[in-house]
Amino acid sequence: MYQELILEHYKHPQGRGLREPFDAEVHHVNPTCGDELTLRVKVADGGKVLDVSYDGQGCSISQAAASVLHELATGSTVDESLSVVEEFTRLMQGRGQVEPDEDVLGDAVAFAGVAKFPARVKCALLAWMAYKDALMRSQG
Amino acid sequence: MYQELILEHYKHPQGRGLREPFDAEVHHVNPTCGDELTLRVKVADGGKVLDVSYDGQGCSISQAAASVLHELATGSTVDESLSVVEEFTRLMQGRGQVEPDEDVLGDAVAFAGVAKFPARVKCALLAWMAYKDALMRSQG
Amino acid sequence: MSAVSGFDVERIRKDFPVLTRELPGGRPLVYLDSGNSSQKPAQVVETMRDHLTWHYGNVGRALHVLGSESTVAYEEARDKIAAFVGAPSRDEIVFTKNASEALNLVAYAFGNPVGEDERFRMGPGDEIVISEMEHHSNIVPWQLLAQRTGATLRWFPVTDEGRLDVEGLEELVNERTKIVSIAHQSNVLGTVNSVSPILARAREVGALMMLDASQSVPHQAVDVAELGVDFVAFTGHKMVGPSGIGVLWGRRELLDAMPPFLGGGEMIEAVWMDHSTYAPVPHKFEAGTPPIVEAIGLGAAVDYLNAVGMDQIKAHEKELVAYALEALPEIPGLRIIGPRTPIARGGTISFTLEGIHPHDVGQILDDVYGIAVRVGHHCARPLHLRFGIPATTRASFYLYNTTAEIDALVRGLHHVQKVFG
Amino acid sequence: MSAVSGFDVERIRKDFPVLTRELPGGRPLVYLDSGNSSQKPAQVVETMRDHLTWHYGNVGRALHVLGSESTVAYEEARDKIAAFVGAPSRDEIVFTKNASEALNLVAYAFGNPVGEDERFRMGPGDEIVISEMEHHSNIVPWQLLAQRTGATLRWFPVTDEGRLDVEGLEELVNERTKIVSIAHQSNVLGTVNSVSPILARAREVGALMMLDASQSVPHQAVDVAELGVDFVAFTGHKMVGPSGIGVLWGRRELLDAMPPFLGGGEMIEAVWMDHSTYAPVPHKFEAGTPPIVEAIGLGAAVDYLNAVGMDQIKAHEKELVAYALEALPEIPGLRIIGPRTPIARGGTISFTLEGIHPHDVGQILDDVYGIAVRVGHHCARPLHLRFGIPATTRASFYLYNTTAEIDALVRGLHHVQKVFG
Ligand SMILES: Cc1ncc(COP(=O)(O)O)c(C=O)c1O
Ligand SMILES: Cc1ncc(COP(=O)(O)O)c(C=O)c1O
Repeated sequence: MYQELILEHYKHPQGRGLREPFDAEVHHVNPTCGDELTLRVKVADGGKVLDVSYDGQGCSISQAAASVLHELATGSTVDESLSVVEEFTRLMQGRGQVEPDEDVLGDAVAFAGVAKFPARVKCALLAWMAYKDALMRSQG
Repeated sequence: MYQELILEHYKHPQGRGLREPFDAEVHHVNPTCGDELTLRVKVADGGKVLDVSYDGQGCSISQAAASVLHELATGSTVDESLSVVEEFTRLMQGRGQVEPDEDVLGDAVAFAGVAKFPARVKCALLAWMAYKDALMRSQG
Repeated sequence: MSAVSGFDVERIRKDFPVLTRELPGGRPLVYLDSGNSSQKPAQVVETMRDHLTWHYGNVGRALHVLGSESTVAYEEARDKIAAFVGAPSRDEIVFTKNASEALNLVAYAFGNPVGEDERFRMGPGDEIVISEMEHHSNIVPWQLLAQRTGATLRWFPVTDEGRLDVEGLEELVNERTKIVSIAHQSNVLGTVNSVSPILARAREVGALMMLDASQSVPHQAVDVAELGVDFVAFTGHKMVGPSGIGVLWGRRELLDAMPPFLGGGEMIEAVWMDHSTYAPVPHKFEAGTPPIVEAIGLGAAVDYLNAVGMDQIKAHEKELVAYALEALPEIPGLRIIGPRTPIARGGTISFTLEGIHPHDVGQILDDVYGIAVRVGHHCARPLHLRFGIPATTRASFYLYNTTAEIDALVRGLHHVQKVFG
Repeated sequence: MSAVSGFDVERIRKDFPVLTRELPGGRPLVYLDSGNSSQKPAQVVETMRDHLTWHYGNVGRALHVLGSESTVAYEEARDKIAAFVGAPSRDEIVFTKNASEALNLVAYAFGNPVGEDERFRMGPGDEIVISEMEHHSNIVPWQLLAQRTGATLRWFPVTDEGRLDVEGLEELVNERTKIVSIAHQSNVLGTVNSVSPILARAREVGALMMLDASQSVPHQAVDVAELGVDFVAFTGHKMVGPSGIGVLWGRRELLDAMPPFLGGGEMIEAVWMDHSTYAPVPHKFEAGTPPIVEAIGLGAAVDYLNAVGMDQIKAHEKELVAYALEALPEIPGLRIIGPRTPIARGGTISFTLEGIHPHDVGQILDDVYGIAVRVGHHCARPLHLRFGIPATTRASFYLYNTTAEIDALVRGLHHVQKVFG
């Protein structure tokens, strides 16, 4: 399950740290394992995601997922990144039965093995759900 | 399970019919299968059981058990017959695991096969429990 | 051989080893008690054995290979069962230990101070509607509910033909009614109840509706979405599955609104000493370690039934019951309790034999011919009281039964009459 | 080889086929998660398979050979389990689907308008006492009860060493207390709680006392009569038995006084539409078709444990835990949560590794070495909150584990530190 890429992101998280400016900030907690994440988004008028910044604590999966999310979302558009979130969610909730769409997921495909462990799915999804939530608030 | 003896008693019940005189009368019902029995006892001063008379309706097991009870109890003493009741109860509640004491039980040993069917145990016990109850009332 | 195309009862019988069993004294087994509990095909038994031997771990919580294998198999079973009964969402399938628990789970949702939803409030003045043909498992939970809350329990009567008497529907199901719960198919009469008129009336007055489908799901294709009711209960052991597993299907929105029933591990989101939040359905209703291998076994049972085809099974049983409805009345003194035509009824026939107690009928059939039927009130005592009889003898058919077995039953009954004549 | 005389762990391992399993990638299985759920010996699996294949029928109600065989086997299982825990009467053994149901069954007896016994009345002002080291299954049922009745939930704290803090006993258990329910052995700390001082106080104030023995019955000889409490819950799947079966033991006199819990078939004496009378215990609490084959499997599990010897098992586990308590602390940054000496504790060790989340510990152990441990809060979140940690890694031992497996764990943990270092 620990793809090299996951460990890489865990040890060298991309874009970690809370930055200004931002449109919305959210704080998500996974009560099952105590993982916590604070996440901010900054979106340009045209719908381009300018920055996803975050800080938190938890297992390697939740931390690496935040780092991968940062890479995939920053620079893409709100719509594009939401479709990645959707595909990622589908993969995670597929209990290991879903064939991931690599074209959509990019590096995030490394998390496919997590889907077989319900207890870990929430770790992988923590940052992604926080991101979706933050986007909604930034636009609401 | 249908020993010849059981069928014999069912078809030709001994001592059936309610008779006078009596010291106590009881009416017992088995709600599971609708078996009903009215039973009377007459005990002499010395503790000798002078008569056990009964009437009722139900399956062959419950009817035959009443007939066998009549034969065993009438003419014996209260104490003797209660020890037969006790042994019969032990046999019936033994779920087919109890070795019956033929010396004590006499003809009643024919009911041993019933013990494996919890639904039938109550049929076999109906008259015997009624008898015990009636004795208690006659002496109370 | 059955006339239903592609359906080969002899081939099916080979999947059920017990049907080849010789009982003590050399009697072959004639199993006509599937309405009580069905036999299990080797496919189900081997699936369970394989899982217990090689893949077993606790579900949900474990992060290792065995835990993952068990979790995947357990949740796949849920998918299979959801598909089998046409559940709009897999999360609407709650595993219980039997149908009785499923019925109680819903009953305990009412009048429960832990819940807040208006539809589940219950107190004096509120009414619960069941019917006179119910199994005790669809009577006693509602009696207890009425006792806990002060609500009133009411019921549909049954006609002489053994059909639900819906004449008083308008008055019986009214503005005070909170829930209607009836059998989809009677376990005594065989009657298949028509759901839609009752459901329409329940909707009119804003009542919820539950179906006890313990006797229908094993024998015909049931589609919960098509039925349109709110809750459906059924049980694994009657549908070639193992003991220890039952199912509650409920509309997601209602399951969400209900308070939890059993508290414990796995049904929570987070726990503090003084309060808790709960997991989303279905887990909210699955406290503690669930019947893991039993659910997996039920998944295998559903695979098996699907492979044979539910429509084929239904057609086969219809043939059997039509055959039996012709053959049985030829026995003098035999009275069928329930519909005497093979229309809107399943393969369950209860009857009395004049002058002979059902206990004696059943026992002689077993003792002499190895014929397994059920005798007594079949956990439906009020229905028997309604017909003024303490008990009946019941023959119930399933996919593995044959007309030859019905012939054996008829022969057996003749013999019973000789013994007790 | 264990030093316990007559106890041959290698021979025992042969009874558990899964222990020879090679996991994907050629890893051997090192199963250190028996506190979560144990593996099953072939004896249990084959007993279930044989019964399902050749002897299955519904229990209690059937009058035929199969029904009788199932009933006898099911009730024999009850005898075995009664003897196993020293129950004064077999009728005091109630089969449930798991320990959680057993705990809920007792909780639902309180404050239930269907019941009339003074001891089970509950309302505002009454108190329920549990502890901070409880499994969620011994917390949430009491929280829900408090919510339903307005009673107050209170609890024993836990000391830094992971022992029950009974300093406040006199104040905590008082005249308002109706029930005290605590773990016999903690599933996280391994702590075995001393029952008698708490029981003595409960008796003083007239409170009832329940033990959650889910983690003790599998691992030591438990005698309910000797313990002297009122109720004991435990679960089949943790004691080499199948899933889907649990046990409530209760004093006959109390079980008689309690209202029924689940309503339905088999738990009744007689049913009319408007009221019912109930069967004597244990059947009063076994509504519907019980987990028949699961109870029979648990009977086989108890036979198996008896054949090995509970005292031998306890001694073997004591050896293992002493070994592990020596070996584990040598790993830098490893902190044991719970007693650090093998006294009044069972074979369960939970720990943290500095800077590494338990999820990562567990997953690497599994991925690389096939070592199955449990990580998370083990359904005891309040206990973890008490120690200020979100989660721990837990290794739990059983009769089939070896010191070589503990060595493997230590090696694995060193590797984990390398990966995440
Ligand atoms: C201490 C304790 N209590 C209760 C339970 C619940 O048992 P079950 O999951 O079988 O209901 C467990 C195990 O999960 C446990 O360890
Ligand atoms: C119509 C009906 N409802 C409910 C039940 C109860 O099912 P279970 O015994 O699995 O709880 C049965 C069977 O016993 C039944 O026939």
